[in-house]
Amino acid sequence: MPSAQYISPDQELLFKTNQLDTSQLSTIGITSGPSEYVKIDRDQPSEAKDTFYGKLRCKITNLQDQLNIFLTEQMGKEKNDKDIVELEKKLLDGNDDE
Amino acid sequence: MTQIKFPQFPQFINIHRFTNVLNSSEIKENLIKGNKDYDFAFINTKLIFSQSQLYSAIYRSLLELNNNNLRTKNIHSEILFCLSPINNIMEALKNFGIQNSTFDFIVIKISDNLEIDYNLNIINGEEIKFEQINNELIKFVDLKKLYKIYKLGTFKEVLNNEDILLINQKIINSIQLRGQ
Amino acid sequence: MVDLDRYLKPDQKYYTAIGLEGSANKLAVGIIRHFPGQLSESNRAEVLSNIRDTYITPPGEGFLPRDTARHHRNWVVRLIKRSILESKIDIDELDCICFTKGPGMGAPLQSVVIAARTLSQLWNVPLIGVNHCIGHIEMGREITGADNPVVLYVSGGNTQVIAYSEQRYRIFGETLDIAIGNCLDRFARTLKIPNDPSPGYNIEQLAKKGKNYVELPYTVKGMDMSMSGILAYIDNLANDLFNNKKNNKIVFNEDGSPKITVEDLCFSLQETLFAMLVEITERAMAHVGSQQVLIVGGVGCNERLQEMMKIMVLDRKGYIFATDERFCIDNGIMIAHAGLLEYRMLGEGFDLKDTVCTQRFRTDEVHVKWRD
Amino acid sequence: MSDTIIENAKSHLRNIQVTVVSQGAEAIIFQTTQHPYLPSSISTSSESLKFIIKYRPPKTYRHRTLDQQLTKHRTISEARILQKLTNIAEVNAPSLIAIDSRNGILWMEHIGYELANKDISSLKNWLWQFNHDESKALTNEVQDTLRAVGRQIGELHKNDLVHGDLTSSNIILSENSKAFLIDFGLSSQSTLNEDKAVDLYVLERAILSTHPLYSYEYNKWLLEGYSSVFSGKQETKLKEILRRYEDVRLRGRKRSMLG
Repeated sequence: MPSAQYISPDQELLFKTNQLDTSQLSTIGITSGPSEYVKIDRDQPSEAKDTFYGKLRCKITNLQDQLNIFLTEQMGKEKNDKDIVELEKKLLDGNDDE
Repeated sequence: MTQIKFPQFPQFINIHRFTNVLNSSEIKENLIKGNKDYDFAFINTKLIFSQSQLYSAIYRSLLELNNNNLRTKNIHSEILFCLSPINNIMEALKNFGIQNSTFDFIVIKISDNLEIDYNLNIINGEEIKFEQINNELIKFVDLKKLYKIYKLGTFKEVLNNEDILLINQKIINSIQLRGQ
Repeated sequence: MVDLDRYLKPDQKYYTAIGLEGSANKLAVGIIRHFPGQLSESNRAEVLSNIRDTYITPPGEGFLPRDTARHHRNWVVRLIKRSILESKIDIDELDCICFTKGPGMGAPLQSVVIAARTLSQLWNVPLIGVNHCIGHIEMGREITGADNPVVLYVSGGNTQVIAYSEQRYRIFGETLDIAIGNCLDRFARTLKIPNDPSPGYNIEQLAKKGKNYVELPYTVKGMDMSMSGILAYIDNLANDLFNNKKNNKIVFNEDGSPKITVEDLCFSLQETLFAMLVEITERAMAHVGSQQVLIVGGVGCNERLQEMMKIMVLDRKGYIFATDERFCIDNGIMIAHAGLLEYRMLGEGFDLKDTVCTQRFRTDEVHVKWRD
Repeated sequence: MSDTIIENAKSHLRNIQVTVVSQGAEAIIFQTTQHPYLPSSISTSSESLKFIIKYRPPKTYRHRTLDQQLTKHRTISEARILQKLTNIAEVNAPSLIAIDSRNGILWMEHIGYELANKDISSLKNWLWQFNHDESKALTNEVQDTLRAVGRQIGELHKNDLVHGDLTSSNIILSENSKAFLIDFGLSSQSTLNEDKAVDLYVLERAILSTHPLYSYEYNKWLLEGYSSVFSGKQETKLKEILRRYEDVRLRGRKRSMLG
């Protein structure tokens, strides 16, 4: 079962896939969708096959969602919304103009 | 009279020098009326510092003619315009052309053939040799005005050889670069 | 001549490398094979596979790095599988896995290098980071056979004139602000023309129908050139045309009818930009004393640029080399080729810590060990 | 460049006998013994009987309208710089004779004399004479000459002019061993210390590549001459230029490929 550990000065957390029944999971993550720019999305990840690796992909997608949500909340604590959008843009787009 | 020719252009350049002219105002009137017999360039000597200044202006006007890029009505008025450092035809005619009080001037005829097929009886004055040693012309020049018109910098009354060469070069620069 | 086989194993009949490219909106995978000895007319590198998938955005839209990275992330595995299948090679034949280390856009580079690192650990094959521009140059030289050309590298992200000297590809002249491809793409956005197959390609088709030349700023400064001023100027003309700004005398006649068309604007933009490129290239040729010019990078596929460059080069009794869109547009094979050359000199891959990608990676930072 | 270009030039220089001196990326330099408008009897320019014609041929790869505009603009701006230099006594440069901007033609004074081996007395050729003889290559005469050249470039920069293509071939020594700067095709007006630093860096690399044996001393003397013109309150300006020069050298400004 894939897991991820978060260690910071004031807390330590262990993340695991929170959905045991893999049939509920998919490779389409909540946090890894396209930006609102994209009208027709042709770049979804491929469907997961019913194999060990297929299931692993779904679990990791789920784990990644949990991490993204948790980290975004962490950012939210100190900054107000405008900074978050700015910080997120910097993180995601690496201040390359398109 | 002096006749010269530039290698690049077919025309013959005839240069006459007149002094003690008595009928300047009559000549000026005919010029303004565009009388055919007055198809010459009438240049007053007050701002003609050297022969290379005059030849440089004539060269440029023939070049403009050759590139069919004349800014004035004919080659003779173009010569006057090319003498001037300012890109304004009226100003050029005023500074370099003749006034009623001009007694001393240079007459230029650009012609397509070698022989002199015109006469200058219209001028009531004495024709003298133009072809003098280069610096002779300076005696007739109003230096203060020359400095002002060609923006030659701080005025210097007595000119040594070096000064003359430098002034000459500054004048040629303005003639060649006017309006470019 | 540099010995390219110092690490050739006794029984090894050839070298094989896979290359992953994703520095901009094109994701590409290529597999190449070198045979021992110097690369030459008689010993050409063999292209086993060279496939590409371009992230296309709707007309008038730029592309966000995060969406580009997502495209690369979700397509890279499928592309690698297809490429290996196509090349009919066996995984353990691979000598190295090459990836674009930079320059380029951060997020897309990241997606690709993660795939490369994963494969490297999965298959236990060494990793080689490659400078994107060196990839273009080396592939261009290999495909065209130009041994020591002045290289004009023109793409969405780069505009450089490069000449080789003392084991470095030195930048001779470059853009002082935006790249030429970027300038063309952004003008395409102003005109709202499609981005498929590429904005530059569509501008080229319009330019072919252009008739009258509109004067634009010509900004070459010594060996460098700047294009942001030209873009601002022509954007303005286009907007006045679209918004019927009758007082713009360049765009409209006295009677209010348009004097120029969109085709004329595209035509004039190309004439001006390409004239500047050819000028600094000619200056570099005269300076280095070279008779060969090689054009690489996406904009190099533009036929008008190739034609203008050819006229200049033939006038100097020289030779021009250009590659077709398989190679001049970003591709994986060029990364594999340049990476394999580096690998043959190093005999080993990069440490994992050295496989970090960089958005800024100047061409003259690379030590060209494989040339004398 | 092809012969059609020379034919082209001759069509604008009817009856002028010319010989080709050099061909760069942009222009051809001709030499002639005919002055465009002074009858040979009174050629007032100093006894020199030779004149230089710089011709910018049309570039067929460019759109005709664009090409004519560029040729005209560049011919005029080079002539303007010669005009500016006439008004700067400290800088020696060829004098303008005539200009035909539409056809890209510039007439100017010929500078220099023929060295023993018939080459023109450019700084490059003059220094190459001493190439194989250390005792001659580093004499006081060479030192003074290079300092004089340095002073010329210093005066140029003091007047906020940048040459843009300083090499030892673009510096000519006249009969009375005055150093002249020539070829202002890439020159421009600039107050930026960065541009002046790049000017110096280009020259340093050029000296390094064309005179490798003694380039250390040569560059040192050039810089000494250069620095000597900045005195009094100008010294802060000099320090700033030299600091930029260091940055440019470290950055290996792409001009470094001259080496």
